[in-house]
Amino acid sequence: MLDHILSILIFFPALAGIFGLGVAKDSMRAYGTAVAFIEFALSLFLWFSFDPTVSGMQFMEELPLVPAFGINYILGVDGISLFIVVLAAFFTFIGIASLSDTKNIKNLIITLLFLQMTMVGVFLALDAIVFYLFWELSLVPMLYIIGAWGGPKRIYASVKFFLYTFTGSLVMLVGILFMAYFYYQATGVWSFAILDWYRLILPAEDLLTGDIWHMGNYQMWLFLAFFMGFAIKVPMFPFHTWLPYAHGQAPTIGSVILAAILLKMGTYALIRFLLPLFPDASVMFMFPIAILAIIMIIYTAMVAYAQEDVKQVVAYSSVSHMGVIVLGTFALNVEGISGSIFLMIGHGVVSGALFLLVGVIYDRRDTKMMKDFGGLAHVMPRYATIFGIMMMASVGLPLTINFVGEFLSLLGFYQQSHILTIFAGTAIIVGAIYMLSAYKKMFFGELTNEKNKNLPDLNKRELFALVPLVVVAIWLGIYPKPLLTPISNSVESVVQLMHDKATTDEAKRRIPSIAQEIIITKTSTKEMH
Amino acid sequence: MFEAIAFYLFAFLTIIMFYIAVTTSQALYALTALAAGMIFISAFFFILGADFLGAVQIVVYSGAVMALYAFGMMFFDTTRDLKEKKGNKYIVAGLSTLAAILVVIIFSAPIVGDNIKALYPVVEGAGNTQEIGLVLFTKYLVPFEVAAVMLLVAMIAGIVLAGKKMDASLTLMSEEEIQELEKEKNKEVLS
Amino acid sequence: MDIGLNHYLVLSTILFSIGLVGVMRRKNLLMLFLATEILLNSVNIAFVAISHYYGDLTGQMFAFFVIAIAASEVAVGLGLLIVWHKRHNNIDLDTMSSMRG
Amino acid sequence: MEIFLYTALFSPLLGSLFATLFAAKPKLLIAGIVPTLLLGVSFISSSVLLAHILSTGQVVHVEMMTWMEAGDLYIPFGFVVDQISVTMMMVVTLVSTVVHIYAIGYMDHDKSFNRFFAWLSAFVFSMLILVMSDNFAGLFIGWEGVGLCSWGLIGFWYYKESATWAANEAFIMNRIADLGMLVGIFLIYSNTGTLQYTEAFAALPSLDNETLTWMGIFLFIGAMGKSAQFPLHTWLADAMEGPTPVSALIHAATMVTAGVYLVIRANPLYDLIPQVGLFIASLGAFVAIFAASMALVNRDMKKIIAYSTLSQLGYMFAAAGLGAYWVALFHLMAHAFFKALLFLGAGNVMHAMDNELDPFKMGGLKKTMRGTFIMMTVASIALAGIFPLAGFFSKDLILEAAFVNHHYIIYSVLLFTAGLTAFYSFRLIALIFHGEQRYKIFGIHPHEAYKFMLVGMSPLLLLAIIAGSFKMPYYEMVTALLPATEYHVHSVAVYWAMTIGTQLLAASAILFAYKKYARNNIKVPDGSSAVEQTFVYKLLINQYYIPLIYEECLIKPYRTLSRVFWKEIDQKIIDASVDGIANRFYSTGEATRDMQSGNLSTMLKWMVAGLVVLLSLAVVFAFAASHPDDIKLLLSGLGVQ
Amino acid sequence: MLEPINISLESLNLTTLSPMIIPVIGALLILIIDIIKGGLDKTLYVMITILVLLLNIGAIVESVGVFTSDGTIMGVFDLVMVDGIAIIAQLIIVVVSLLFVPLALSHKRFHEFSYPEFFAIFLFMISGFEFMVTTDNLILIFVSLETASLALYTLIAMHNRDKSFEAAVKYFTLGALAAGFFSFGSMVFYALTGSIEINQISEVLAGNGYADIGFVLVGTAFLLAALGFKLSLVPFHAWAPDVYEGSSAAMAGYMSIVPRIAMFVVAMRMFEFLIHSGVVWLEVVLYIIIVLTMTIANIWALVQTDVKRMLAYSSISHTGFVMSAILIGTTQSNSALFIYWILFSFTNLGAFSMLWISRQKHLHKDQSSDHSFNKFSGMIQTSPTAAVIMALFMLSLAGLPPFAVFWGKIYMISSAVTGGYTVLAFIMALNSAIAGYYYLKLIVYMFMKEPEINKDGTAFVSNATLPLKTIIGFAVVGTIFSFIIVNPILEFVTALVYKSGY
Repeated sequence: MLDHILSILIFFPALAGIFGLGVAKDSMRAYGTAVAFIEFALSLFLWFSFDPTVSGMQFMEELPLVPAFGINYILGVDGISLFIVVLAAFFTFIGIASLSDTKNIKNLIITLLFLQMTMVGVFLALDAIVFYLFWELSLVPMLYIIGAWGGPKRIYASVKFFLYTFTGSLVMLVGILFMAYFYYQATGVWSFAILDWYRLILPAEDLLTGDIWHMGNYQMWLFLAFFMGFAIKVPMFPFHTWLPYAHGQAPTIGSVILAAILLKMGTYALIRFLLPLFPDASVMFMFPIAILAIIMIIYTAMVAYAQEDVKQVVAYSSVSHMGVIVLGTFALNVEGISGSIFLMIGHGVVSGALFLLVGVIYDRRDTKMMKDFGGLAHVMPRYATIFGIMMMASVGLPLTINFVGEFLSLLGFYQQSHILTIFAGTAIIVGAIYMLSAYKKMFFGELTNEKNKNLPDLNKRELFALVPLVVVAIWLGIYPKPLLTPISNSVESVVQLMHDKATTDEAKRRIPSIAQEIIITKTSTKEMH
Repeated sequence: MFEAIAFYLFAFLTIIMFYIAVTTSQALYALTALAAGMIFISAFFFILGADFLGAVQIVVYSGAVMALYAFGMMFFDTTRDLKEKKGNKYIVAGLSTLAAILVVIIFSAPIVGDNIKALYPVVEGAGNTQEIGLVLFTKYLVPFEVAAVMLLVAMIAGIVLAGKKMDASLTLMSEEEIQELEKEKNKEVLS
Repeated sequence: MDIGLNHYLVLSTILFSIGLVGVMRRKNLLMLFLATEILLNSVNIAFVAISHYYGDLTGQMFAFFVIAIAASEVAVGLGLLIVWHKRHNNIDLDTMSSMRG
Repeated sequence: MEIFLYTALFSPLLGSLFATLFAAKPKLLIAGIVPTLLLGVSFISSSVLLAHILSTGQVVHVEMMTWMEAGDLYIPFGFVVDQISVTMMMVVTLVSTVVHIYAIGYMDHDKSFNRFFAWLSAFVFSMLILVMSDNFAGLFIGWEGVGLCSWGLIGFWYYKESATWAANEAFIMNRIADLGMLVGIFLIYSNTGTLQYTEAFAALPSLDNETLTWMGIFLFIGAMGKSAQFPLHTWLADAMEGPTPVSALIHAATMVTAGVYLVIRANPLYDLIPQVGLFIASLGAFVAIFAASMALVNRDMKKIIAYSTLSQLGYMFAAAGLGAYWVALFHLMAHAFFKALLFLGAGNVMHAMDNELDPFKMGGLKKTMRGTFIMMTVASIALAGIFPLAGFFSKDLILEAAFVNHHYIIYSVLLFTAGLTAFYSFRLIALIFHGEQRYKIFGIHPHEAYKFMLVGMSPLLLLAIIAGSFKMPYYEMVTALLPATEYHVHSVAVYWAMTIGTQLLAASAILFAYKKYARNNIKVPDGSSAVEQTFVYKLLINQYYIPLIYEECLIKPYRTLSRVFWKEIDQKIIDASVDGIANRFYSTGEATRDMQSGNLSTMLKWMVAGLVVLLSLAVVFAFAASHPDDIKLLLSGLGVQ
Repeated sequence: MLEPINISLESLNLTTLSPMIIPVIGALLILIIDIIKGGLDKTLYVMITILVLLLNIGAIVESVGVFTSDGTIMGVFDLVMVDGIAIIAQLIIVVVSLLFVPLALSHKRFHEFSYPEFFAIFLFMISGFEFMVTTDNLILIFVSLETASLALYTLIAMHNRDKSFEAAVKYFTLGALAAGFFSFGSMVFYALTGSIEINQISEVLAGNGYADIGFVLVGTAFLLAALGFKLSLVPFHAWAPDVYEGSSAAMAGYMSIVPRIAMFVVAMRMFEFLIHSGVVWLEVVLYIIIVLTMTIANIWALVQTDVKRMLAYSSISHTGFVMSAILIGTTQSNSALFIYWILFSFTNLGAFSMLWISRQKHLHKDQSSDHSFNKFSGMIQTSPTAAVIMALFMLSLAGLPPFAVFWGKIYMISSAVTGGYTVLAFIMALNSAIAGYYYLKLIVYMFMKEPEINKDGTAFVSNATLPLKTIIGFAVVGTIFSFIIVNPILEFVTALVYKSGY
């Protein structure tokens, strides 16, 4: 079982989705919950069997797919991907379990199960094409979820979501093919295996002038091509405008999965691809990207403050937080990258929970406009409490999950630039501004709206979904070690790899050496005839 | 000298005829001019020593093709004046003149025919028809057969399209109508 | 004043252009088909001329097949025109624009 | 001893969680009593720890578990009970126990009684973490934790717009400072590689002065926010929207002094950078007089006390900045006692007056509220620094420290402020308790608070009186950690002159206040009197227009800018350009689809046109290929390389 | 006098003709059967056609074996040239035809399938296409091209409704013009080299170092126009959407695949050597044409209101995409061309078959055309399986992994990258993004809108029968599980292409 647990994790939900076609409509939610639970249990089992002391890939699987072109089905998990996979399984479970009745619930659940397959696949794939396969495929179920169960402008939102990310990833695809070509040039063998690519050093400096900003710097171009794909997914400023629409129109479950998992694909890919493949270019673009990230943090936080729709507040807050994650990633040291990975988990939990919470009120009132609320704390104290906890987690209060990630990310980047970190640190101020004012508008004050007078508080089903999230948000805030240790173990090997691969002095200086031996698991590649 | 005179004469005539064929508003004139042009072309063939082709040209074009067109013309009743909405004349004139000039510019340069080896050289002493026959039934046997197939296709196509088979469109009829039609057909056969 | 290959080629080109004029300006389909015949015929002249000047029979072969093709085209073309004429009682191509965009 | 440490630390958390269980339920007395008892336990444990330290002088240090570990970073949950933190623990647990007892009575009729105790105990827990942590990260946890609880408690009456506004203001303003703190922490980590106090401080002397200066500045920015120093002071006055026990505990005795605690804790750092210390002292002195001046005319009982808190915090910073850390800590402790007492007394008055806050509408309350009257008067005397009460000893030391260090400007500012302090304190006392019973016009029937509340307050009363006598043992104890500088004026004559002079100043200010405000014909000011027309009065009553400036120059522009970002930039520029690119393709299609007219003749023309284009390109290329030199010449003539 | 000539039959390699002759014999058989006894059911003819095509496949497989052992075989006076690309193209032609024929067994009756002549002409057409790819002699190419084209015009017209006549007439007329171009182009090359066999042309041209570059370019221009017409490259594409719309959906699907692959092979033979000889003009012009074809067709596809017409434009765009293989001209790109087309044919034929099974004879009053977009709205609610399958095809056409077209796409873009055409690779990628929109549009209609016209959903499968469903099932399996067959196809195609010297 352990040999193929990753494949099982990926394909079990899809298979269950197909079998789900045979389940009666009324029982579909139970079926979905059961499947998602099994998947979650499997992911926990994976975590349990995972050896946290190993920094490399574990549970590797390999199967030839198109060996003549170097495409192989390679899976593996390390500290970087493990927890995102668990998170994906967790959120699908929570999401399906807390699903309120909608039309076509059967289709929705089957779609969700397929979505889960693609999400898990993205994080486990170690072959660029397989990665790209799941990456693109994940758009489809999401498109359907937004487009079929969304709000009034759902079609616009879903198509925009699809096309925008699709465009970006096509640019990335060209980058992938280029990278494979370079590998082919260097070794005479086609390979799309990421671990093979890790061993490829692309020169960055101009041989004659020693200049790195020159047209022949392939690292730079490839970096940009990959970055384009990832940046749209993250979404980086100024490519973020699809996100508010997608969130604004998506049904609750869609927003939850989108915010909690799908966005993480972008930042995960930054760490999996960009940094280790192009260390010199990463250093070259560190500051431009950091500035973008800072604009993202402050600008979107301000935009969030101006919103009238509470879901949009959460949506823009996601963008803002993703800025911190990107910043941490480009700290290029263990603290920063570990922090950003942890913040991915944290942001997943928190924003997922916030979207669930917004969904709760939307279910009751069919509106998300903050002006329709006010004083909800009177009638829905439990709701207000959980919302409050999650809000505080979102603004990064210590002892909540987000603080750990934010702290580490900023701390990491501080070692690269002091001034920029101070600007980025304003995240904790601007974040508090929009969150608190939104909370105030919704929960504080007198209960003025007649329709709100008799709102029921959270019911059991909702509590079932939300309480675990609260527990996780606080537990991991207090005791992040079980996650942080494997993460930083794996990150250390990434950083060391980057240091070893860096060709410019600047990059060698910026990327610290961990002074520990790293082992990249080598994969066998078939010869091209 | 004779060749030059003949060339220029026939060239002039062909151009005039074809020009009439494409510009006149009288369908009959056009057809007649075309037929005449075809015959003048066969004159070139004779000049150039391609007797067989000259004959074929006259037989096929003036005989078969023109007959078909004449038949078509009568069928379509286009003997009267053609009323054609004219598009932008300048586009037509401009495009064709340009095409002509461009090609002529290139063609005005002599072709370097250095290392051209005739694959099927004209054999002295044999008639053109014989030579043609030899090549046609050896080297070009396959195209010849394919041409036969093509003519067969054209024939079947002509029959199918112009014949009765296309009169009632099964595509546009509903199933009931088709069945009724079939019943009637059967009746006809029986009676 | 020898008549060279170029003379024939230029003549062929001129005739071809006349054919193009016909193809572009004719609105009556029958007349249009006539123009396409001109196109093929003009090429035939060139083929035969080249054949003559190179002393090679291939050109005549080509011309021969071109004639065959022209004949087949007429058959199919007229067939199509007849079908169309039966339905619409005209063969004006301006009436054929039910599909566009 | 560790067990006592854990007991002291976690019993408030236990109390808080207990109360949380009933948070959404109607009032339950037990939800108030249990946390109070647990706090008592915490207090007792703290006392045991104090005794332990006093007797053995040994620091108790535990490391509970790892918090964060990544790369070189290692942050544990570590707690230390040393001379400084045990002082703070005593202050915190004692005052909060008293406040808890008091609050059982004070919040008696509030429907969110249970929730109140949950928050209040949580606050104590956070505060204990803040003072007991053995590293900066732990400090930051407590730092933010108290901020959170302060938010929850200021906005406790969430249905009041002003309360929630004040809560958010406090939180956000604190966050601004927290950023400074965070940056300071980053600086420490990136330079010393650790966040543990002992290790970090040990590494400091090897660092260059500039780095240290920045560290000092950033940490102090953090302190400024929490201790409401100028220019981040406006939240404190607004925070008085919270229930009075909260004001007593958080916004007088404990939380606001966290900044002072930080400076004291980081004394090895500030010792190395006297220039920053001087800045802190100057700012402290400035805030002292600045806040006192605003207290002079204010007409809100709680705000007056809040300004006095602010002013006293200025004193503490002045002392800490001048290197007199133990003096600052001593004043912190003494201040906590009498200021909490003052607030709690004010709470009684408020209860009696149906939450009326304007002292001009009170008067003559000493008859009905005898106990409160005594307590508040004693607290005010202590605040004014009259011998032999607590304030005298601590405040006098600060003045001496300033004088001895030859910072005469700071000294004179602080001295003058002492006079102002005495004046406004007794202006308040006089207006509330003396003179006519002006409240009668408003139909209020005042009553004394519950007995047990008064009894509960009595420890504070006692301490406000006698705290000064702890000076020597206290000095002995804390100088184990803090620089043991004794501040003695070199000449005895000067010393006595100073002391007596100060006392006289304070006393005369008190008399003046009484003379002016204990009269019988005080009118409720209605904006008509001549004083109220003066510029100075307007300036002071409007808090130097600072809140207005913040509103106009920061909040409104922020709001407008946010809106512009959203509506104009996000939607009209960024999103519109994305959509524009997409629509460009679509509209191109729409505009050009007529080219596909469906007309056969047009199609034929297109084909011929395509051919002609190809041919023209062919001719151009052929020409270029056959005349390469001519082309080069032509291009060079056109300036093309 | 002429010498008598002696030719041994063995040297003629007559077996090379077998794949082309089999359909001709089959066609004649059908005609004979019809003469002997008329009025037989169409199923008979369908089955005969299938059998003939199966035999044909057998013959091709035979030649695969011969080719892999002996290399390129010239037959019948060196006129027939059986090389790797010819074999692959023949296989594609015949297999796709085989998939197409059962589509005649639709539930409703349509005019063309009721007549045995249809099947005869169809087989003649296949023979024509096969001849076209199996020679490098311009005469044979021309004659077989015309055979196939004339047959195709007839097949389109036999659908027997106004639009199909219109389509056939347009196609025919433009085709006649293109025939003119083709003959003129051949004439120029003949004038230039005295030969009409492509390998000799290339030898002669290389021999004199392209001295008459002007002539070469003129000839290439004409041939490019002629080939571009059949391939529907912009600006010679104008017929394609109208013809697709006018013919039946099944026929349109067939047309989008088979004539093009035949033409690709001709283009490959004709242009590849020119590109390799450094004819910059052709590179530039092809580059422009490819970019225009991809982009303009995509842009026009965006604004279509009819699915079939949209698919027509999309197939034009795909052609442009694939045409870049000839521009790039490496072994990898040429293999990519075939791989792409094989994978594309599954999907595209599947998509058109889906339209075919939803063919109505009578339009609803709100419906503007056979397959207008709004016909499909809300399809997921009424016939979910069909909707999912249709969406699958759309996603595959959009190039979403892991569906069939994706593999072709990456191999093609990769060949652009390795061939040094970086910008082209990006243009290809971005065009895929534009294309995403219109494929998505259909998905949006099917999945996200409420039913508008077909409230009961019967229309979606009204024309379906078991054979049609089987074909669609086949296409679905091919589309989804393409990742399994990609590797064998890749190895097979690359080996053959490489061995043919491309």
